[in-house]
Amino acid sequence: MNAVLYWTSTIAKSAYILVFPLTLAFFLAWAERKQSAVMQDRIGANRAKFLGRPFLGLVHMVCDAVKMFVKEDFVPDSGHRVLHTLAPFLAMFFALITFAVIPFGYQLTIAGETIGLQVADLNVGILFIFAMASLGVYGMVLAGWSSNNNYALLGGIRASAQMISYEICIGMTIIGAILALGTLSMQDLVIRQGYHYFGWLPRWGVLLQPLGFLLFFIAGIAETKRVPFDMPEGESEIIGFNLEYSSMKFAMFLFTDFIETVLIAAVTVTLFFGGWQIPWLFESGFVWPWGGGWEIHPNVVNILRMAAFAAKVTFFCWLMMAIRWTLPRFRYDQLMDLGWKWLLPLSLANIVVTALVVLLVN
Amino acid sequence: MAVQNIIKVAARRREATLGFWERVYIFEVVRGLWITTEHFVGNLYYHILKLFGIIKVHPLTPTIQYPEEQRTLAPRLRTLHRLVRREDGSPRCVACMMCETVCPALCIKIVAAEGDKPQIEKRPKSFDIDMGRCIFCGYCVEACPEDAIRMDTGILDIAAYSREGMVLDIDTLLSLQPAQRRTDKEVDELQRRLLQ
Amino acid sequence: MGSATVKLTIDGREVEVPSGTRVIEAAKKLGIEIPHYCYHPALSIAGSCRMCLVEIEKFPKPAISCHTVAADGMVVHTDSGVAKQARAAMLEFLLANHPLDCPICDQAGECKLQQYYMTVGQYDSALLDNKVKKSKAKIIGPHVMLDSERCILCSRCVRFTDEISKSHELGIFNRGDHSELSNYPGMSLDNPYSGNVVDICPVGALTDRDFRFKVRVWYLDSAPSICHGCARGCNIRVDYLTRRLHHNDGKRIARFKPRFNPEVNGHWICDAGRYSYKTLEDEDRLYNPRVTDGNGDNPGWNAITGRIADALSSHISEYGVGSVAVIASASMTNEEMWAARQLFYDGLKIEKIAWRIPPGPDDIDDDLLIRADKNANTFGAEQIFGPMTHAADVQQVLDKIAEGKIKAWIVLDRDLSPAFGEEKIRKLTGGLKFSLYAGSHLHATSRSCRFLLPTAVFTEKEGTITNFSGRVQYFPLVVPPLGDALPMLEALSRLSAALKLEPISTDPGAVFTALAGDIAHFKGTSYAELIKRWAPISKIPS
Amino acid sequence: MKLVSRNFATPDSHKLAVYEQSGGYARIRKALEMEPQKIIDEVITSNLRGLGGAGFPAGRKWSFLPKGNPKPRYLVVNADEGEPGTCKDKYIMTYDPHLLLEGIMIASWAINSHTCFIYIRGEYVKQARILEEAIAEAKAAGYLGDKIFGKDFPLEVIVHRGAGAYICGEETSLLNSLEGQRGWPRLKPPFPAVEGYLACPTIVNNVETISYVPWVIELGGQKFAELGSERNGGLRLYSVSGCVNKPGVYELPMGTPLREIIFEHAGGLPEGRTLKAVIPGGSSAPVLTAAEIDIPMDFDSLAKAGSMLGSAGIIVFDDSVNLVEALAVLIRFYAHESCGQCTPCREGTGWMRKIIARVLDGGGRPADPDNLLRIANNIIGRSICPLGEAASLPVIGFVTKFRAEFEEYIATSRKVDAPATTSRMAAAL
Repeated sequence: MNAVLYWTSTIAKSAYILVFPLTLAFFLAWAERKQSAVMQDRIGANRAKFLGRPFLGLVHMVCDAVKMFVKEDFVPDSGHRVLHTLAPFLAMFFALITFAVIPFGYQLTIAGETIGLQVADLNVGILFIFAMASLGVYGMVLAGWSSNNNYALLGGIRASAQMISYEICIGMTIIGAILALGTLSMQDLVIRQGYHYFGWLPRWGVLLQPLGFLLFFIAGIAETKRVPFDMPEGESEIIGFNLEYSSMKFAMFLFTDFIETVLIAAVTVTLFFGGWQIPWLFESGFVWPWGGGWEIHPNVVNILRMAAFAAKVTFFCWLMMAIRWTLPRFRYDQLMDLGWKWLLPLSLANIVVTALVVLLVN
Repeated sequence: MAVQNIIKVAARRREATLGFWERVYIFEVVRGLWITTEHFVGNLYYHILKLFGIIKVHPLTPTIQYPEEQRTLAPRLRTLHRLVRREDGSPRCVACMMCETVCPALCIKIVAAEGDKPQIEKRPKSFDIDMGRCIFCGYCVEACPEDAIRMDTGILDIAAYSREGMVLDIDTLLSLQPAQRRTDKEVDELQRRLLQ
Repeated sequence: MGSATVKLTIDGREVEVPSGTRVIEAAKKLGIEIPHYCYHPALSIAGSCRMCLVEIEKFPKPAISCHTVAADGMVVHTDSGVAKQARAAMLEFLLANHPLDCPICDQAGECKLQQYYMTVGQYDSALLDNKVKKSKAKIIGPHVMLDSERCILCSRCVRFTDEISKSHELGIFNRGDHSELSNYPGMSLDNPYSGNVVDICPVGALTDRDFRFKVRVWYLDSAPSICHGCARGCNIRVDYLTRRLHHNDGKRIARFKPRFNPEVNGHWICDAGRYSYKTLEDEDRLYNPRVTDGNGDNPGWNAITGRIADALSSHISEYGVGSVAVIASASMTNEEMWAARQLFYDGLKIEKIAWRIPPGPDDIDDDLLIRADKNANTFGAEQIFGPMTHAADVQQVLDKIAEGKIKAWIVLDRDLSPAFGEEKIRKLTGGLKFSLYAGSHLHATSRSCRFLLPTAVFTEKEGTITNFSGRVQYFPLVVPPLGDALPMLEALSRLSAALKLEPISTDPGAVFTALAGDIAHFKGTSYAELIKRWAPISKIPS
Repeated sequence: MKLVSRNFATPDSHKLAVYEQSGGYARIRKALEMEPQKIIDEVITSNLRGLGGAGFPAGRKWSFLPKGNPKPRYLVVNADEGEPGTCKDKYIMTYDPHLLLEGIMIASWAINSHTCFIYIRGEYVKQARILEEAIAEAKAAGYLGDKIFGKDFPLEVIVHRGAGAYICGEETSLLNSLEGQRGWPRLKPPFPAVEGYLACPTIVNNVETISYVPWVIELGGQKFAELGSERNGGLRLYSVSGCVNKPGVYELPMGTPLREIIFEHAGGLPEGRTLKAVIPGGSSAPVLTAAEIDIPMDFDSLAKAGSMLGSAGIIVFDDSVNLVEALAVLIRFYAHESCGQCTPCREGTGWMRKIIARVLDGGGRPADPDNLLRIANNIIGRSICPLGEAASLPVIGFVTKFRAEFEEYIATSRKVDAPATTSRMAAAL
């Protein structure tokens, strides 16, 4: 492969995969306000105006950004300066790095060269995600601990307990998916969901692993630390690990939440909803199940697929947001009960059943 | 022990009222989501209609655009205090300290002085209300034997850049005016809105 | 005359009282308070308010209990329907022309009209007509303001000026419902006891001009104390503020009121004593330790006691202990005097401790309360310093300073300038090698001293004082000392520690025990017993 | 039969010579021969009542003087005739001052008093002068002074003029006034007979009572008693005023029926008028209706009828009189004369005056009659002296007996927006 093209494409892909979740996260912060308002028969953010227009409340996001930048960056006197500063970076870093292995499309052919639409096609991509997501908890714990504040520390401890509990469940459900699809590579996972049962039913993971999807999605929401699983933060009353944060460091934690939302949505899509796959769309174009087809240029097909991926991710972001504004928060004991007594046994059962089915089918 | 038993019993009773499918919760989650989604979709529809000027009023949201659009206040709503004047313009207050005594938030501070006119024996030299502490209970109005303090200015947005700024002095309190009297029609309209 | 005591029944309870006792007093003995306005145990009986009407069996109509003499076998009902109805009717009459002045009336909160209105009053007014207008806010004396509309014409004040102060300034003029209390033309209520009419006025007709509009009485707390104005040691009640200090010009002590003690002052105090509270928190108070020749900074107690100890030790070693004199105030407590004696006589061997200053020419004993001696504890000083000092008279010390024999003095809470003249004191102290003042106020004497230690005034400490007749009286701490001031006992104790002498206890009780073991007059008296001897406080004067 | 009023028509009857011509100063000479106790006994037998209004038997009052008290005793003659409707003492003092002096001498001898005060109301200027002249005459004749009638019994009579306060007709406030103090009633006990003028035993008697004493001596107690009715001895002066043809002072026996006094002696009512109400004994006596006038005029009968004989000042109202306005005058008088010492009388009378003034002014309310009754009842029995009762009893009498008239007055004269003062009566109040 042409080295120039290689580096250019890699940088472009990296840029895309950085910009995509960040942009989405930015809009999620807006959607959080606006969607909740619409769901609750309110109007939502519309006070901040640019040129006399509220632009659907988007001006607020700009104002927020300005505010976050200009606020005092505060470190408690008795806090650990280095760790206190490091914590939000860690949290954000591990959230972002996982996107490297997420395939946001299949491939593009430019100047005869084929470019896979994935930053790093690791053969153990799914494990990479799992590993990185697990490391993200350090951000929370360090933030809580380095603040030297009882409430922040308790928040951090709650965060770590919650992360560990639900990561186990995530791991177990992923195993189910891997068993069903038979690969660890993210791209392969998606490709293997491109087939159709009976010639028309897309063979998406959710069909193979309905329970696995449910468990993964629940555990995934728990991973994002958002309502109804927002014990680590509980900003309105119980106060969380980010208590002693202000300014951009606080904003980074805030952003991490949204990035994780995008991440969980992306992984869910990849594992269970066919990633960038569009039903009946093949490399050369649509092939309708009832016969006939529609020929499309492969690059156009792949751009459509990228769009499909983005749309799917956006949908799941919307769904998570809807759940966040629909359900009340769990109690801590309920959270632990759910994680250990229900999700874990169910996911174990899921593995066993999947393994049996796979064994029998093969 | 006893308390724990009570909690247990209460928990048992609460569980007893939930059926199995309700306790599974996931279906209830879906039901909840369905409701919120209904609202979401419906509102989105009207928002879009309004955005393109097809309708003027959004029929579902009760939101009032606060600073521009003021809600009609109930006639007896307790709002920012004011001191009432006599016909000759001097304060009605005689510094009897009834309001200061009855105030549960200890936000009123009065200093009395000898009256400046022969027919006024006692007057307030200073009369400070710390709006930062006031809880709008209205006891001061109830306690006043001279009808000298009222909470009828209709002013609710009380803000200042400092704690000291929240303390209103006698001149400010005397300069406040009662809110415009509502017409009967306005009151009817208000009641209809509140009853909806 | 029959037997010495009579037995009567009041509200079903039997009580035995000396013959000649009035029914109201007999009821008081049973703990039954019959409402009354004009009756006052220390004054003659007027019987005009008719509030104390009670039903007495075999009497044709209700009788006033303040005038009816208890008789054997009398059956009195203070709470029967007849008595209650009569009382309610009388209160209605009293209120018929009483203005609705409570909001601006200083008596509100300790007013007997309010009090009885709440218990026996008729709440629905039947009065439709205008009230009689009379003069309001009329100044009738240097301390007293009269509001005739509020007056219920109980004539207590008139009887007070006739019978107690014997100055006859007040009278009642006009007739019927236009009757009006006033001072006689050309007379002003300016006798030395005029403030007492405010205390005995059951309503807000006579109010204190000094207390006027300062603070509402329900914000005040009360503590018993002893007046330090003269050698009488009148028992007083200190009314003070702890919160809401925007009232009363930001001062804590609001007023002194007499406290009934039949053995000392009865129901009364003099005006000088009543208004002596003003000096307690005035702007001349000394708040911080000071060194006047230094740069005016506040060295703090530890540093200044060290410096004083150094200066005093070097002075004694240079000029000898004979060149040092102590001038003590005869208003200090017994305990402080004992501590001063321990420190200066036993510890430093100073033999010149002076306290005696003869009364001024205007100071004379009167036949009621006022004593010529304006020191609260001269008797105690005689007992404690008397036997050991070589110079009891301050004049002696001043003479010796003029001669140059005394080169240092320690003044304890005493301003010498009123008695000896400001110029003289300044000149004499100017020539001293060492001068220390420990006291509560800044004045000519303290200003000319080199070291100043702030001490507490009497409401800010506890202790005992001995009045002119040798009666030892305890007074408690009312409010904490202002600024860095400390009670004299503690100041002396710190000085003693700095001088590395035998320690002095800061507990007045312990000091008094030591004192009682040594001085004959105090033998057999215990501090706990003195505390018990407080007369009770009553917020509303009887 | 005329005793006290015998000389009223005689020219110059106030002169000593004229008095002596008609047998004056004979009874004192007779009395000086008698033991003082004998005189007191005679007066007790005579049933001579206190004719100032209270009706307390005079002899018994005299016998209350404590024995063995070394302090001097005083006789005080109450000539402070202030009761509206009464003018009898004035006639005695104007036309027969020596009869009064003779009575004083007998009474002083009987109670062993050497000083007598005649407390005369300030308005009786002429009478005071006549008395002073009579005393001077008697002194010149040796009837008064260090030795009266040559006997070793000094007696001084001092005329003391009051300042015109009604309350000083009450004996204890009279004594206060006499002492130079404010005319406020004193608390009783002690009664004046025990502690009176300057805390000495003092007898206070009305002019009329003292004036009858010589006749008791002349006629003898028993015979004097027989002139009147049971327990009301002798005669007395009835002052009749109001709506009669011949108002005036009539001396008639105790117990003469009221109807007889009005219609026979006082000449009845003017032509065409009918009787509406009568006040039988001075303004403080409860009013009698026209149906109640068949009543013997003595202390006990009237008390039984719920009224009182008092000073026997009979005031007659016919149908032309509005009783609301009549009561207003009375209340105004008492409110003005209340001394202001004790609460119920001071505030109650003033309050009643305000209510009645408002009623006259057209501002009356239906509750006012009841309120007047309530106030009056609250005053009765709770005041220091009888003035409270004197003010309340007529109110109770008028309002209960003529309630319909009050209600009608309130209903018809009611103004919605009454100007400050319209009625002449209200202006006067």
